[in-house]
Amino acid sequence: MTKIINAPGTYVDESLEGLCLAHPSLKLVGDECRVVVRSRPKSAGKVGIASGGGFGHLPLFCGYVGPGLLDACAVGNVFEGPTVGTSLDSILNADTGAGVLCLIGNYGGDRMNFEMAASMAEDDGIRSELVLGTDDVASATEEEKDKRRGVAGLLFAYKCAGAAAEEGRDLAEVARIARKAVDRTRTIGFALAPCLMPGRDAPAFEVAPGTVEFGMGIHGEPGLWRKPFSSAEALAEEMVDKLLAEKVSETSSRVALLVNSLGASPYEELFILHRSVRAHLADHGIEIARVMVGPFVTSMEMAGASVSLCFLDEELETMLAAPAQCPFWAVS
Amino acid sequence: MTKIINAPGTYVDESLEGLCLAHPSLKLVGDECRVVVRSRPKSAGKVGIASGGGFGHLPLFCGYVGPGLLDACAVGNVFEGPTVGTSLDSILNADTGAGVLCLIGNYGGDRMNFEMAASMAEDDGIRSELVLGTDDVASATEEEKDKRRGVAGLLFAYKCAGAAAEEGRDLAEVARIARKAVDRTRTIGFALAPCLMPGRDAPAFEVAPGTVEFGMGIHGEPGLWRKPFSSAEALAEEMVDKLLAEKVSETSSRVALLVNSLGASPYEELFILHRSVRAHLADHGIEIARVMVGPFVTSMEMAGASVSLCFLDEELETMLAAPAQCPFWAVS
Amino acid sequence: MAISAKDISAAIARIQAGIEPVERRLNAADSRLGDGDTGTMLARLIGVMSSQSPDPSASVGAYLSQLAKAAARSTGSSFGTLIIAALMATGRETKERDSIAVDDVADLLGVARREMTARSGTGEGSKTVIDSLARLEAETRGAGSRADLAQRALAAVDAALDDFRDLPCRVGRARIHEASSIGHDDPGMLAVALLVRAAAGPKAAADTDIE
Amino acid sequence: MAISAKDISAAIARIQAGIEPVERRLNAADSRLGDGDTGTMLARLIGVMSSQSPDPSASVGAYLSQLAKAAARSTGSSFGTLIIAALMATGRETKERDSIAVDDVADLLGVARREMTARSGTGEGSKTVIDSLARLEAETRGAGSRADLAQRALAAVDAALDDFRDLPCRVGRARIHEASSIGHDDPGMLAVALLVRAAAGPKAAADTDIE
Ligand SMILES: Nc1ncnc2c1ncn2[C@@H]1O[C@H](COP(=O)(O)OP(=O)(O)O)[C@@H](O)[C@H]1O
Ligand SMILES: Nc1ncnc2c1ncn2[C@@H]1O[C@H](COP(=O)(O)OP(=O)(O)O)[C@@H](O)[C@H]1O
Ligand SMILES: [Mg+2]
Ligand SMILES: [Mg+2]
Ligand SMILES: [Mg+2]
Ligand SMILES: [Mg+2]
Repeated sequence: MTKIINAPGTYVDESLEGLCLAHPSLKLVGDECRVVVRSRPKSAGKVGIASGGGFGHLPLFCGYVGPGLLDACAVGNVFEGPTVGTSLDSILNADTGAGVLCLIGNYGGDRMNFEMAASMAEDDGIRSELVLGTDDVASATEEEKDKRRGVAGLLFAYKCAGAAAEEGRDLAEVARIARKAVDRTRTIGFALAPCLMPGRDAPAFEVAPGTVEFGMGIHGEPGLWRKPFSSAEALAEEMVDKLLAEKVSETSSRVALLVNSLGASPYEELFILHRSVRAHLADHGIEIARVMVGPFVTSMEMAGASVSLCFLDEELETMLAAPAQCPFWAVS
Repeated sequence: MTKIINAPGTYVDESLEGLCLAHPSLKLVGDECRVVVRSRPKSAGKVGIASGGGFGHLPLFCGYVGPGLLDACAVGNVFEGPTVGTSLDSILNADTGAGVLCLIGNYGGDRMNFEMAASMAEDDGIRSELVLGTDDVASATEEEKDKRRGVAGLLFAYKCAGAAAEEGRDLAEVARIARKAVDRTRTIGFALAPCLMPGRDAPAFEVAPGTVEFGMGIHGEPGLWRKPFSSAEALAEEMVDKLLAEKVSETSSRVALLVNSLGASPYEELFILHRSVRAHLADHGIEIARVMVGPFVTSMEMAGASVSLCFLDEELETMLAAPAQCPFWAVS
Repeated sequence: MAISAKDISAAIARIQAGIEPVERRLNAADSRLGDGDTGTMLARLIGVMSSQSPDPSASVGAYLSQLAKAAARSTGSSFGTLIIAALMATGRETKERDSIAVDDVADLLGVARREMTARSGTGEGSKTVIDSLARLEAETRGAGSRADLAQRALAAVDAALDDFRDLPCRVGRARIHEASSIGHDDPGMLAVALLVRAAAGPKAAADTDIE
Repeated sequence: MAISAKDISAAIARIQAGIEPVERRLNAADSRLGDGDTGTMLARLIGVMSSQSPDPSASVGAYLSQLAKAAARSTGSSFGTLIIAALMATGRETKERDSIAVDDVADLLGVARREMTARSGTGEGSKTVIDSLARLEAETRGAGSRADLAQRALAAVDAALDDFRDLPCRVGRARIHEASSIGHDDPGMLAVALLVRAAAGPKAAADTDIE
């Protein structure tokens, strides 16, 4: 796990600089240069969408800034939420007068920081709504659904809210659609090897070689169970079963599917997993309307993958199909 | 290095199936279902572009099938060229009557197989030209340039040839442009950790933790030297110096830049490397016209990166800017 | 005997002086079920706070607000944010005061605790920093002197740790591993204990034992 | 005493029967500077070839072409492709013959060697399979019987290995590591030696020692 870095202390800032140099559609603003925004001004009067989160999950969070997606994204240190100050900067930058949807993962610190930032923004006359991604079914039981963490499934909420905002809907509507996307999205992941925080000598958590840590969080939070790896097939079945164990309120047998690499697991393996996941979904009569396979929400070089399902209705399906453009994802 | 697979023997075929299910713009054809082609028929009379190579480098090779890029791609087993039979199938499928450019990496087996396939295709009345990617400066000295292997820089040749073919140019022209792109492209890479072949117990080659294997090939071919990792900065300087040590025939201080992950090295690190590479290029008065940063040519979960430069002239710059679309790369 | 901004600043300096072992210990505690960063986060927060010297004419509240603002751009962790929230709330409460009387401290701890509860949505009994604050509030009520306050505070944070050690944690990721949190100190509660200890200074702390 | 398609098929069966240790040894040899797959590739090629039984009425050439075609869909490695090319060329050469006379073998080895050279662009002296073929061709010229042919072939492949072992390899990736190839057998040359040994059968091979 040798890292291509200069120093742990400059890791985030150098990486963000390199990101924006590679993608001139993005630029850095804010007191600490920790807010990524679109370089081209967005249409005035559009509801702004701000997000934010810890670093080390690229393309999440800040890679999803662009038309049809986010307006601004606050960046924290590695695996650490953005500060209250940076969160505030992201809200200020996302606003063009129509208010801001803050759409973030449900992590205690991140939520509290955005809430504090939102109340500060309100002092400046900026309205905002907060919607929390809670897709990780491994992080709490169905009864405590709203305590679940947000992981890869946050992308569906980004996309739907982004499309609604681009259409010119108002803040309440954009927030409603984001909430609906969150409510209808579930993710389950597993890790095969840990990642190393820059500057540390050893990973903060272990995954024994040959072991599957089922349900491990994207920061290495312990999983639901661990057992020896058997096959992509068996894992796919287990994941699909876990995802389908809870029914969405309205019946929906049409989904958008995201098969995501946590970092080091290569495309070759993702496609194998994807193939098995599809087969199991078909066994359950689930129809796949859209699919994404790739490294979309990672934990640096963690090995493993996650599978997310967004149970569609007509509205969400329309929003997912709307055009969007960012350095790591385009829909046209 | 636990792999998300079912069995080593089905690795390639399941992965290809998963790829085409995820990306309906691609489909599998050929006697062994080892040729990836565009699902939508291309315009008749367009020069076909066929490629091929071993598996385990996704998105390379077969991920680059699409408008403005490849028409057909033969897929071998892991790190093993496509068979003569599959190569032939790729040529037959790429052809719409205007002949086929075979654009592949300069690997002994791959070249011989495509040559044998081309002579069989000729028996069927299909004209073809063969152009070999030779961008890896670590694989032979400048005097033996034409013996160099093809690595990530092949993408520039794909893009330029693809654009020329899409414009309706004839086979000789398309081949000339591909050759020019190859002549003007150079790559240098380094590995930080090995990858494991499916079904093996241990990697076929070692990279000691903390060690940089400078110039290692994408199949783990030994590098030019190894030494302890110092910094992204130092590595960037060394890579840029190596790439600029040879001058292209016509002077060119404008380049297209590709900073590529070999697999496990995450975006965060690529962007840090990219930032340093840019700074060193600027020191040398080199201007960057286009840039790509990401996992474009990998070796499964090998850690490390490569840097490719394509020294532009007006023609190549136009070709690189032309629209193209495939699951892993879009230019519009 | 009242506590001024300068006293608070001196306490922060004492904490900063001994932060290294505290950082290591808290990281270790947070590694068990969390992400192992409580110590790192706290060290950063204290570092930033220790670089803020109070304006000689500033009220306690102004200084607390100044600390909160500096801290607000230094950390994004839950624990850090709860501290920032507490600093903001207590700063508002004391914005007109040049000093805090010893027997107002319990009330201010109550302000901090209620703000943390409002921000986090976590009540008492979940084995978090909030439980330490509740205990601090209860035990320091009626303190007669700064020395008495320090002794009561030290006893309070220890007692909180003892009371909750064998209970399950009910916040964050650890919730689904309630069982494995039993028998271990919550990193946030441990942080409060170590902070109080360092702030009180070696003399006061000598009579107690969190080790 | 001439060699028929059935004899070739029997030789392939003998090779197939003992392929496992050959595979391991060649992979190890190729791991030193190459990608470690010479053995795997060869085993796959031999496996496919051994599943092709000759049509009773087929000429030697027809059988060789049949082997080439089957092989052409089985492997993409350089060594495999050179063998396929050699099979095609010798198949064309013998397409009318029911058998090959012992003293025609050297000529056919020449056909194979020239085709490999044309395909690979590699001449003699680069420490490749081509050098083994050149030596085979030279040494088998004038063989009087199948037994004699076998002995000469066994001697030839050993001699080729001995002659080139301490020379640098000049093909492929290994070129830039010429020095480190010195002292080690080229995997392709070693493959030819082991193939000849297995094809000749235990009786003939007993008198020689490539081990
Ligand atoms: N939602 C919450 N409510 C109350 N206290 C919390 C909450 N989340 C975290 N804490 C406190 O913060 C401590 C963890 O702090 P830290 O490791 O810095 O934050 P993070 O969880 O963001 O990594 C916990 O031990 C607990 O005492
Ligand atoms: N260009 C070439 N010319 C002649 N022989 C070659 C050439 N390339 C490879 N060989 C022979 O093939 C052997 C390697 O075979 P193998 O490992 O199966 O192929 P690959 O290099 O494709 O992995 C080498 O030892 C050498 O004898
Ligand atoms: Mg944290
Ligand atoms: Mg090979
Ligand atoms: Mg923590
Ligand atoms: Mg080999």
